Amino acid sequence: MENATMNRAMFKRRLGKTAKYTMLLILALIIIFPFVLGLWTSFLPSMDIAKGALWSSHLSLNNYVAAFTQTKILQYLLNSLIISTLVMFAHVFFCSLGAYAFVFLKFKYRDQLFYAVLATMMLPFEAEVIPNFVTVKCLGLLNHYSVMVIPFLTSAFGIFMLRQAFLQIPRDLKEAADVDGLNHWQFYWRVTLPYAKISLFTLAAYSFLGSWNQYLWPMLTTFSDHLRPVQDGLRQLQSEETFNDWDMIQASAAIVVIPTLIVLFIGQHYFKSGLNEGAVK
Amino acid sequence: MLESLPSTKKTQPTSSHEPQAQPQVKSPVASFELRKNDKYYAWLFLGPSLLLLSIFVFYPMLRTLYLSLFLTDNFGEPTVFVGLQNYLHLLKSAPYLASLKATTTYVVGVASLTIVFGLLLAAMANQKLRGIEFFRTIFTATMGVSVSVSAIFWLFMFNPTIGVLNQVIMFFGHQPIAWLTTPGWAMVAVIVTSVWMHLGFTFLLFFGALQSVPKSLYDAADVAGASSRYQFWHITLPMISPTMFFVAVITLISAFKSFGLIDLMTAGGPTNATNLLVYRIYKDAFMNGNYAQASTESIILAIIIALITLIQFKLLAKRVNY
Amino acid sequence: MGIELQGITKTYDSKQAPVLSDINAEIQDGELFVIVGPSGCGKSTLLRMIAGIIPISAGVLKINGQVMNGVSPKDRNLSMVFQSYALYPFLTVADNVAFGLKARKMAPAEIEQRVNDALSMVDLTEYRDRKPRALSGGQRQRVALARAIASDSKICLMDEPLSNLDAQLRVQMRAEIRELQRKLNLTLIYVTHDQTEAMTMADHVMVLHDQQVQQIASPLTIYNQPANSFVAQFFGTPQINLLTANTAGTQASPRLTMTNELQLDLDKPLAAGTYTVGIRPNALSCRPVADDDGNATVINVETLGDQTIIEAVLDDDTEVRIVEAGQVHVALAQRVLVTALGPAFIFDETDTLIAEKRGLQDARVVAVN
Amino acid sequence: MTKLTNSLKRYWQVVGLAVIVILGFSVFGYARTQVHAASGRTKIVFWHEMKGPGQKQLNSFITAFNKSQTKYEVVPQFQGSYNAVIQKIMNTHGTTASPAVFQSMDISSSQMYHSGYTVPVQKFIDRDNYDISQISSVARGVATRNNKLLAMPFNTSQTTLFYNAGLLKKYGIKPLPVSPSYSDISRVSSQLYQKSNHKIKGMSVEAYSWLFEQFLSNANEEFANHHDGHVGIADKVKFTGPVAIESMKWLQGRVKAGDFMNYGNSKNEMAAFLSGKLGLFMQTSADTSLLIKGLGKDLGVTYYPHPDGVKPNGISVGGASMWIANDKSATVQEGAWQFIKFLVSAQTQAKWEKATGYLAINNKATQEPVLKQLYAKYPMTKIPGDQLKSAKANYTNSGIFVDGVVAARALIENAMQQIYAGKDVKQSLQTAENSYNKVLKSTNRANGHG
Repeated sequence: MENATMNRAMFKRRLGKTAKYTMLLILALIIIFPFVLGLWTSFLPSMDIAKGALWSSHLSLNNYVAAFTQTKILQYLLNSLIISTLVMFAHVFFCSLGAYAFVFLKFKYRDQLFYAVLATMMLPFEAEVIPNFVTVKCLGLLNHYSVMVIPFLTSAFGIFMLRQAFLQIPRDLKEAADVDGLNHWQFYWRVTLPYAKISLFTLAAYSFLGSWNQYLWPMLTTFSDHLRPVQDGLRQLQSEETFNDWDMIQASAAIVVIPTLIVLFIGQHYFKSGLNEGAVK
Repeated sequence: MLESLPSTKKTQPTSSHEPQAQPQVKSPVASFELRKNDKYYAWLFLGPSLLLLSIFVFYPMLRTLYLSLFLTDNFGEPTVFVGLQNYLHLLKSAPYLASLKATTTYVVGVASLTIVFGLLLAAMANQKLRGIEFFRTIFTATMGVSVSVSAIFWLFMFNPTIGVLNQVIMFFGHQPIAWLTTPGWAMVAVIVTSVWMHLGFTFLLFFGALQSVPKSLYDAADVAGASSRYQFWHITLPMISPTMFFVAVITLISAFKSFGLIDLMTAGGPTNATNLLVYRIYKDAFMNGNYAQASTESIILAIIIALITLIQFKLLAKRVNY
Repeated sequence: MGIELQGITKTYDSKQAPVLSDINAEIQDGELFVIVGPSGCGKSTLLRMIAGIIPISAGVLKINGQVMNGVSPKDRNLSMVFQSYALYPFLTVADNVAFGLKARKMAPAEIEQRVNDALSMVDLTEYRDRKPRALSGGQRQRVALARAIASDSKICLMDEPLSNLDAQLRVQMRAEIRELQRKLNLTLIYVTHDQTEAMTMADHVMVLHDQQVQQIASPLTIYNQPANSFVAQFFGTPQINLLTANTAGTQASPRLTMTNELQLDLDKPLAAGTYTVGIRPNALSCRPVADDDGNATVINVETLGDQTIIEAVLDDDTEVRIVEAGQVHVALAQRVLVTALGPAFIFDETDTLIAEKRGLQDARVVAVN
Repeated sequence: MTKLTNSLKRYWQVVGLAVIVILGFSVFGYARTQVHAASGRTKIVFWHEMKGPGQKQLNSFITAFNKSQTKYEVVPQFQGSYNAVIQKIMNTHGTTASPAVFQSMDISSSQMYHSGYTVPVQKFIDRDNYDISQISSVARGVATRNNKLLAMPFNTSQTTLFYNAGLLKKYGIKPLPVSPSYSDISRVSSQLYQKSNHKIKGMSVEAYSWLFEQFLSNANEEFANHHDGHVGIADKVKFTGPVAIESMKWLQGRVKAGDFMNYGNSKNEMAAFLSGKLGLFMQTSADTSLLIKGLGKDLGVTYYPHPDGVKPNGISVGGASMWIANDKSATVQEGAWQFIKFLVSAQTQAKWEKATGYLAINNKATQEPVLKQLYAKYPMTKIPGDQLKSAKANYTNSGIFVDGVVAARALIENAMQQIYAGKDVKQSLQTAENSYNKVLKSTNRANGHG
């Protein structure tokens, strides 16, 4: 009798395990399939793709050669990298300054100002593109890197997020620094920033990705391939009037996605712990 | 957004300037000097941010509001004051209402499916199985994919003649589906792509939330006689409900702002079936040159998103002490 | 009938050594059975195996005569109190207590009744609608107790339930738990790392160490007849002194010498050799002597009021603790003569108790804590 | 205060650094958009919207032009769709981002004209005594105002009916006449559908407003008042004229009969056509080169259809013209004009037609060996050009000279989709007409046209 129950339990467990693995595999396949397909087709000649003959054996790197030579994909990537890096550093810097003021400085209308800043979190950038376009046009920024940097140097979200982080800094530290005669700038630079490192990293990653994924704004404000960031660049490869050159497009997409995937997989642990800690607590 | 606060668990930095408790004498002088200068510092520290926010957030909002009360000419300049007429026109216009409806379908579809599938992925990945790390990595993969890359991958999947989906459908003897050119299917297609794109991030959030549910709660429930299904509904869901709420709000807001996906996949078509609010703003302003109408639409969009954000703040405040 | 553990073994990874091996015990109905041991000894693992939360690798677990291996926790009909209390933060006190009953689909009226009874038993009736967050540590602990009570099962498992409370509350709760256990006639298996809890509460104590059972006995037996030096060391504060001793000469002898003037005369002779002698601090005595006399130097003195703990270094560099009754005035660095009053445990090279010496000093045994 | 400022040195250093880096990159970016190439030539920034074979051919023209002379260097910049570029021009005019010369589609002529942002090419024609008669008059029609040529037509297309002659032969169906009527097409379409056992769809007409406009054009029916805006500011449109109704009813009838399939967009339509699942469809002649690549001699081409019993009036051209912006220096404008002249020369246009299917608008192009060979090999490629020549330019076949036709097109396309889905023809068109009349009223009001 003992054996019977134990065997049944074991059988059930094994069955459950098989079911679980099957489910996991199906889900993984759904997630990964578009990648795999994209990568696969990036090695196929366009004629095979156009015929829908995906089980082709004519694999080659020709599409990549074509993507590198016939499109400006490298230029797009470089543009995005420059823009996103600039935005990342500036964003963290200005937001942390602002957040510091709201936490450690006493001045008139501080709370009112803070609520005003907070309120802007509710306003979507997408709803403000029309006047913003006119503004950057008047500032003479159209078709420059700066047009994709300057409007994103700071954000209410960043200030708010860092303010919350700075609030965690023990007041004693500030008082001790006062006793030591550190001024605000010194305290900001030597204590606040190192103390809130994790939050700064999180905001940096957030703003880098945000900038990297910008689509509408660069589409409106850049007009030459020298300056287009990668999202907008990929859009240019998409044909509107004739057939798509699927081979080259897939290769370009692969060129764009592979580095980010590598970064993502290497940075797994940081992302996981960072986001889990950062996002929902 | 309120919830995306990093919890800083760092210990005090050990720099040589670390303040040491020093006696009295200097203290009042120092703090007096600093207090006095706070205003000066405030301008220095806050100045850049306030300036930028004023130029790129406050002013444009007011300007958009202003434009929405006028008719604009071919150069985008307001020429004739019409009061709220633009709003009345818009709210009576069938295409705009259809757009609102389409946006609602899209947004609700994306948010709910993202939550369901994100949770499913997280629940599956939260098991103790050999090789589970591999699956966890796979499940986060879409985080590395931008809008344009997703669109390209899925455009290929949805391609009516060479797309894999239709090849599968035809293999089973069914008629191929014109995914992106039939109104209903086009909506399905953009929702699917959008959900896929959001899954990596959502998975990560849910996975983190699941992992942070104390194991002892489940042990206690085991002993108390609750089945695993009962535990899921009565422990897991309530425990991760703040995360769920957070995910719902950010997905909703991000879906409301969807632009790239629409532009690349359907360009708002067919028959405006996927002409979502932001895409409509873009088209009205930057294709039709009707800046007044686009501004009016912008204001309505801003109101909707502000409302969602406000609800989030309200509910959060309530939820803090559960 | 009670609970029987027969050769219970836990292995997590077949390549690694077991975390618990060959545990045998019998727990009687209605007794309070304490499993005690240093952290990491596997006591919680054992409790979880009894509860069914983790599977048993080998051996047989019987509850009321029935084999329970592989039976799911909910079918074992027992209750459990966790170290972290495992309260559901989103439920009120009453709902927390009712959780298991609802999961078992009990009739609402019955649930209501049981919840009320359980809450009144732990004096929480007026807090029934609060969330755990709004309770103090002690109150949360009571909620966890109430939950166990409400389940109405006769076997209750507790995993270090008091470790998150402050010292005073702990003492109070010890008594309350003991009282509840008696009142409800529970078979209570109680895991703790705190020997005081074990001593004060248990009917029987199981001492776990090195993946194995060291001793199962009543608290006093454990104190008076520790099976080995580990058990001797684990129980009693201040800790017992373990000293190396030799028999005089090459013949069997009743006299053991630890250091020149610290000697012990046994009732029976021991074979010649080296032994470990355990002497509780209150079975040593010390007397101040002139500077170049005596056999030890005082290095620390703690005055507790009713007793004085003296730490001294013997001339062979062994530290000893000595408890003197009352308030004794000894200066630091004072030379002293340490002598054994009598009672002692003798362990052989395998650390097994082979002899003990009882003495008049038993009367002086101070209640622990 | 000085003490404070001293201690803040770091602040200013960091802020300064940030500003310098951002400005540095901006200037770097700015420099890249600027005028002077390494060779010291004047840069002529040229915006275009050509994709695929058109883009390839255009780029090789530009390379050839840049090689051919030493003063200018044309820099092509692709700008996406015709629809988007109008507002891009309106929005960037007067900034460093704007182009010197740009390609803009037929229906944008009115808006470009009214903007005052361009130099009419007539100015250069008059100065150089350029022989404009060599350029097709119908093609010129879309960019002419008060007998002045505003922009030079470059890529000109005709809406063309393509059919699969191979399929017709296979099923023994009598081919279409060169200038078919609606009922000619119905006949072929339904026969193909029936004879193939419903395996092959007879016809398709994309829900594309340009095609709707051409139905009106070919029957001499006006789209907007003031002769399609050619003689004044249009303030009313009419989408519910007899021909509009007739053509749409005809198409709806084909949908009901089952031989008509709505593919949603031209890409899908072409894919179906090339794979032999669709008998005939109407699209721009610019697709010719691709279709020939797929079907070869089986490709059939005819004029655009006309209603039964109506003499075809000819259709307006599609495609785009080259505009010279007036916010650049005279040198730059001169360079743009030189480039335009190069693009519309007979040789260039002949190569253009062969490579793409856009029609050579230079009348002398047909004498070029390139085209002679093409016509000899594929006689049907000559047909769109013949259609263009067969028409006499008048108001209804010279494009629509109204601001903001992009918005009207969206409305018409919506109506067409509804009609294909079975909604009432008159009502659908009426809705579109009413909506656009409202738009027109408010834009005219906003622009001070009453």
